[in-house]
Amino acid sequence: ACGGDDSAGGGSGPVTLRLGYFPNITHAPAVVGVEKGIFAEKLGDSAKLETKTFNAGPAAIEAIFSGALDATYIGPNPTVNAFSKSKGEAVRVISGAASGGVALVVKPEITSVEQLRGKKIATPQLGNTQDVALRYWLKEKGLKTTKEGGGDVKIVPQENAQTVETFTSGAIDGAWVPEPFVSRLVNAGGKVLVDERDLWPDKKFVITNLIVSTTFLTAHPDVVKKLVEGQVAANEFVNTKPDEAQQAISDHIGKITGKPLDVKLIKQAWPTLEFTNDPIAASLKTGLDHAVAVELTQPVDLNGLYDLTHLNEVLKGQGRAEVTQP
Amino acid sequence: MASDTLSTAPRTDAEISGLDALEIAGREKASTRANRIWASTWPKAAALAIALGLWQLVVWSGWKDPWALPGPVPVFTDLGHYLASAALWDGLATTARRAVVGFAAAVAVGLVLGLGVARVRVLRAALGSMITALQTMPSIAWFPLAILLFQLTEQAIFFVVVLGAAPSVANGVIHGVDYVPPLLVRAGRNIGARGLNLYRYVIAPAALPAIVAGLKQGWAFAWRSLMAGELLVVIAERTSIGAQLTYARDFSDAPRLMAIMIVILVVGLLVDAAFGAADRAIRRRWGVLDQAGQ
Amino acid sequence: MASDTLSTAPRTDAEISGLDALEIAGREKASTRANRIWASTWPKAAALAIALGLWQLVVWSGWKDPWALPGPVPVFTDLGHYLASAALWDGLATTARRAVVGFAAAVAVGLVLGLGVARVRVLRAALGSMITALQTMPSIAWFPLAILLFQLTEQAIFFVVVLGAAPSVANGVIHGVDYVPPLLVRAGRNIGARGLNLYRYVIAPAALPAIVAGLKQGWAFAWRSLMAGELLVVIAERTSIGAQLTYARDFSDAPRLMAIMIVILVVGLLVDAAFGAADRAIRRRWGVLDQAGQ
Amino acid sequence: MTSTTTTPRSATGAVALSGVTKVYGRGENAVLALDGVSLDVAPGEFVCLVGASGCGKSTLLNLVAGLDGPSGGQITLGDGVNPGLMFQEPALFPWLTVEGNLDVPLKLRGLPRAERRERVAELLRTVHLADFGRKRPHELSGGMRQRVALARTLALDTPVLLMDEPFGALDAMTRDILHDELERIWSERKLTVLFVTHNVREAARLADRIILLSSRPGRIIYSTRVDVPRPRRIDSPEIALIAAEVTDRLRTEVGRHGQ
Amino acid sequence: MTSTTTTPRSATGAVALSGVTKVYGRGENAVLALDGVSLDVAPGEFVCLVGASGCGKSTLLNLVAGLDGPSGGQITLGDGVNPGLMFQEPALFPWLTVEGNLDVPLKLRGLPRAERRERVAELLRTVHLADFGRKRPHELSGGMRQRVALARTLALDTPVLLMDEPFGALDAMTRDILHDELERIWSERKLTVLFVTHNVREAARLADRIILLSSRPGRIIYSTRVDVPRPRRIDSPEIALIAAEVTDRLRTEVGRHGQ
Ligand SMILES: Nc1ncnc2c1ncn2[C@@H]1O[C@H](COP(=O)(O)OP(=O)(O)OP(=O)(O)O)[C@@H](O)[C@H]1O
Ligand SMILES: Nc1ncnc2c1ncn2[C@@H]1O[C@H](COP(=O)(O)OP(=O)(O)OP(=O)(O)O)[C@@H](O)[C@H]1O
Ligand SMILES: [Mg+2]
Ligand SMILES: [Mg+2]
Repeated sequence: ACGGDDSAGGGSGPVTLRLGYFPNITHAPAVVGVEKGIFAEKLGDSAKLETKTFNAGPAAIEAIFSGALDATYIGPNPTVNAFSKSKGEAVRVISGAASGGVALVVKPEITSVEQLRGKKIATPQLGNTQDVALRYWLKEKGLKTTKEGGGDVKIVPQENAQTVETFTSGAIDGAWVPEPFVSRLVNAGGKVLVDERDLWPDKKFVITNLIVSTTFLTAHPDVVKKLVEGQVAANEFVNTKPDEAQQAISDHIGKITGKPLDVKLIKQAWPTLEFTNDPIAASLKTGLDHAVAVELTQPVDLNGLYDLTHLNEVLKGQGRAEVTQP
Repeated sequence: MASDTLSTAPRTDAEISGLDALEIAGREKASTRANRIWASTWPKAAALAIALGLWQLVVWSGWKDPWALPGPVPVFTDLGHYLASAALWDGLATTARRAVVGFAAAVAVGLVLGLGVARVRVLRAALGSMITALQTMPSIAWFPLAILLFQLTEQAIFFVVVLGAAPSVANGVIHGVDYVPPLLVRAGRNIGARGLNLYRYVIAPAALPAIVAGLKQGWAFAWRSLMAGELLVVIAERTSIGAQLTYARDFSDAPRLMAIMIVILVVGLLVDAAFGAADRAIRRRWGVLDQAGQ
Repeated sequence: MASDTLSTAPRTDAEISGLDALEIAGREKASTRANRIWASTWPKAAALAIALGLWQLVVWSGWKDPWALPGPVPVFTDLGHYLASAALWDGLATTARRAVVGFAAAVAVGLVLGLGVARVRVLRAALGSMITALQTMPSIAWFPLAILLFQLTEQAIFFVVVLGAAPSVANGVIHGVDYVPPLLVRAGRNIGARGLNLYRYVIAPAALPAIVAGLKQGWAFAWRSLMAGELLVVIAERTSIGAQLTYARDFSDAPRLMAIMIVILVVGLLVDAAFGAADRAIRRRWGVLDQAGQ
Repeated sequence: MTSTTTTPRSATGAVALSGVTKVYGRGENAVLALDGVSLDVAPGEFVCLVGASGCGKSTLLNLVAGLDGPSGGQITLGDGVNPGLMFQEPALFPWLTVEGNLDVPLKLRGLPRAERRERVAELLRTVHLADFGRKRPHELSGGMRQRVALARTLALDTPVLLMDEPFGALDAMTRDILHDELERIWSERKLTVLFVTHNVREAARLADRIILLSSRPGRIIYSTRVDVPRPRRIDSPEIALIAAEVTDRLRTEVGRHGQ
Repeated sequence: MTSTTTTPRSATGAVALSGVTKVYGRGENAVLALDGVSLDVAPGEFVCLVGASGCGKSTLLNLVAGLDGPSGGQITLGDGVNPGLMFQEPALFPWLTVEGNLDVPLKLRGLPRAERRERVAELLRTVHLADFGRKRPHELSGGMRQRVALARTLALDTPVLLMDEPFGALDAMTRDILHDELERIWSERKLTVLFVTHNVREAARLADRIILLSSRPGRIIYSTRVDVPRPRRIDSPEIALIAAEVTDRLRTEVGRHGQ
């Protein structure tokens, strides 16, 4: 059922790897890997790298589905959607990228869960990871929410950009958002009430992972392996030379958006993030269970989503700890 | 002398080209009511059948994976579920109400702005060129201002809708007024229509066709701005078509996305039918109806 | 007998209402070139000054935090940096090229579609009402299809732009053709203009004013669709105004957002000036120029 | 025909032009349409204007009606008088029926609905179009449209009537009938009429005074009183005589200017 | 005036109407504009149509020109003949200059540019508007517009000419001149002319035959040959005699139908 693909398929001619990512802090390994030429270097002659920048997940998934993109860094939510909508066929997670970097930021006068009663809290999108996390957390604390935004705490799904506007204008009382919006909201007078890391075992949960289209994975396993090598190397770079990485991120964003991102902000957000090659599959599974628990989705069979053989080969080759293949 | 004959049948002159023949043929037929309904229905049905057929063929060809491009069957199955769900009707009710209110506000603003700019020289010089410029401003650019002014209320949505649609309406009005035949304006003045009466009795009716055209374009702007604006706020547990459209896309739910697109097309068709009826009524009055295709 | 006098000065009849007086007054002045330029400049300058003044006053009032609503000073400072940066000019070059190419394609499609639908009965019945319906479809609904058809190329962006703008152009054409005075069509036929020649020598020029109005609306649609479409994907690290606008918003960079809005407004003003010149040329030809404000 | 029900107004209908000049366009393309036209029309006077095609007759009426400003000179009208102008083209509102077209000026004068309806019916009878009230302008013949325009101008009930070839598209019989109607209304209401025509007999039939305009630039070159007592008949010898005299003058004039 | 340079065409210009009926509208509002009109016009014949306002003259010309289909009956024209119709209104293209308006029909006939330019200048001279080629229709007086429309129709060079009150807005002198021009062109090119006018003298001056239409429904009620030898003068006694006779007939007719 997998449609062929004009530029990546077949053996004739050089292979092109079309890689997508967001110009964003949570995509730091991707941004740094592109900016510093790490991917290109690792891919070498085996494939030509072509990068595409997205603003949001759906377009990236559409691109993977239609064969316009071979691999992309993306959040857990679109990953699950892509996997389930294609009945487990279209994509595979081949590596992790980042963990953490999510928090509930509220107005300073709110200091306890109880005070959230009757308040308006924003999330990026109905049913996405942060939305589910907030709802599940509230549920555990005994506060009811409804899908449509009613209940004890009113949940308002809105774009992150808008969340900053609504928070500063006082229209919402808090937001469960990823970086860099956590830092932005804090700078706008907010206070972190919950750091999502505290809710997870080992303080780890997936925020970005690297997926590849199954077609490409089957056709060019060697290229995928090189890509994973690049990812591991990029993570290495990010973790060992944070200052250089932060500058690279700022510059790269500047290229695309016309204005470099303030390095101060990156530095501020940095400590809440952890850049790891482990896709933390368990957190994805748990997140999905939570989503089912708050009645936002039907159970999804995630069997076969992860293909970490290449990652483990690479890690093993470098003498590092392998990650568990779920 | 060879001759050619003009009787109840149209001329079959070799000089009448294909297009002309089509037009003339169209004009002579369609005398009975049933005939007329049939004549306006079968091309639509045929167009629909062709579109669906092509779509199904492309899907069968296996050009794209079914999750990327679902066929008519899953889409219409999903549409069936969707039609049976409260979500659609609640959403449609909310969106339709917003569309009507927002459009009404946009029309009011657009008419006043348009008439003012069209006839008052100072306003035209000051604001005339701003209208198109404003029209090109994408909705999202207004979101921050909308939130600043109206917080997370429905007014914020209306604000975006009005900013999207009013310039379009105003441009229609300006165009209409600019092309009112000067002779009619003079005749109006001469029979005593001055000031507001000149607008009421001469300029407005003379510009009406262009104004209706502007309203139609304005509706499209309003609806599109609304689809974007409905993402701005989900108020008081109320779902909406705009929100559902985005969610369908967020969840990579291609069949649902297409089902919603079909709903939007149907709404568009209904609104177009209303505008079409208005336009045909005007054209009948003005005596310019029978020249065109319909 | 009390008398009232008509000389070189306009009538000062008490019965001439304020509006009329304004219009007449406007018509008599502006004889020299300098006068005319001044007359069209000062209202713009005044409007600008008023807008800036109000803005500054609101900011000084402390109604909102400065990061939510920056004043003119930080915005224009940022605009200065922006104007000096390569980002603006690169982005503008990319966006302008896409706008021109996309709009040209939309115009071609819209003209053909519009002329066909307007004059061929079957096409009108089949497609006529789809045009407005298509026009109301928000750009994001087309993104998946655009990517399916054109992958992540610029063509995908053009696709969205054409789908956004072509219906608008077509509607302008249809409106124009529908209201061509039947007498002129008859005159055209009689002097031997049949088939394509009838379009070329009669229908097209007679519908030209409405077509230009449709093009103007189409431009607005094209530009807005482009702003949305440029978010679809950033190809090869090429920046664009649409991407910059969204990222400015994503980064909550209010001064930059407003600076980009100003750039968009300026582009809109320039385009409007072009359309305005075309429209005035037509109106001068048709002899309907001097009745209105300008 | 029934007479109009409004009481005749006092004749404030004097019209005076002194040295009126009108230039169209600017610079090289400027056309001097009227050049120093001075004319005094007494209240209640019926003046006919004749002249070659393009000599400035319509321009003159437009100026008197206040629809255009003169380039020089002065036009004086009675206080508060808005002359009613019947244009050379019918200039009907295409979006209204014939009745609607006649109703607008009455509405603008603030007449109540019942009176308006009566007045519209009466006007339609006056122009012999009683059966055509519900038609739209595009469903009428050329002459019918012209008669509706005449009725609309009469609906204004102004003391000064300016008429630009009002009967040009009518057959001789209909024209005769309307001549009688116009003369009756004119004398009943003591109207001042400025009447443009190409039909010199018509001018002689209707006018107290006939004025001849020269062409490019338009100047008054001849003026004659028609002293034939009313009622007059268009085919009477006196009228023929006066018409012949004016025609002679006109012929000289056009001969001088024509190629 | 200079003569046209094209060689005269052979007279394929016969026009035959048999039992032509035209109904406007449907149901209650239907108007029977023409009722069983049969008429044979020989090639090269000059026929004038007279009749009361609204009797169906313009309708008849429209049918012959093929711009409308008859509701019943047949209209037969010479093979491949497209009659040139001069409408009752000028119907000029407002987006073109006077020259442009005259150029279009020539362009549509495929004439080369140089010849077109010459032809346009010649046509403008024919209608005495040589200086007005660069003006736009809205800058012309009513009579000038009518003359441009005449020139545009002449530019078609068709063997059959249909003219709807072509000189209605012209002063007597200009009209006389154009009568001569039209007669010259007609005889040079052996045209068939169907000419509508309200001016009975004009009809008698120009026609080989005068046809009288009754009103509502339009039927041919009278037809007379004008046997006065050409050249004729409009003020000659013979013409006056014939005009008087037709007028008499017309008067009876309109009297019967008028209120
Ligand atoms: N709007 C205009 N712009 C430029 N020139 C104009 C305009 N209106 C009239 N003219 C010119 O002014 C002159 C007088 O025109 P006007 O219409 O007054 O003539 P007229 O006496 O009414 O002629 P006719 O008997 O043909 O109606 C003509 O040469 C005409 O070309
Ligand atoms: N398009 C139309 N729709 C309905 N009725 C029409 C239409 N055109 C003409 N008529 C009617 O047909 C009749 C004849 O009209 P036509 O224009 O042929 O008259 P005419 O003889 O040319 O009159 P005139 O001398 O006033 O120009 C009139 O009663 C008119 O109302
Ligand atoms: Mg005139
Ligand atoms: Mg007629």
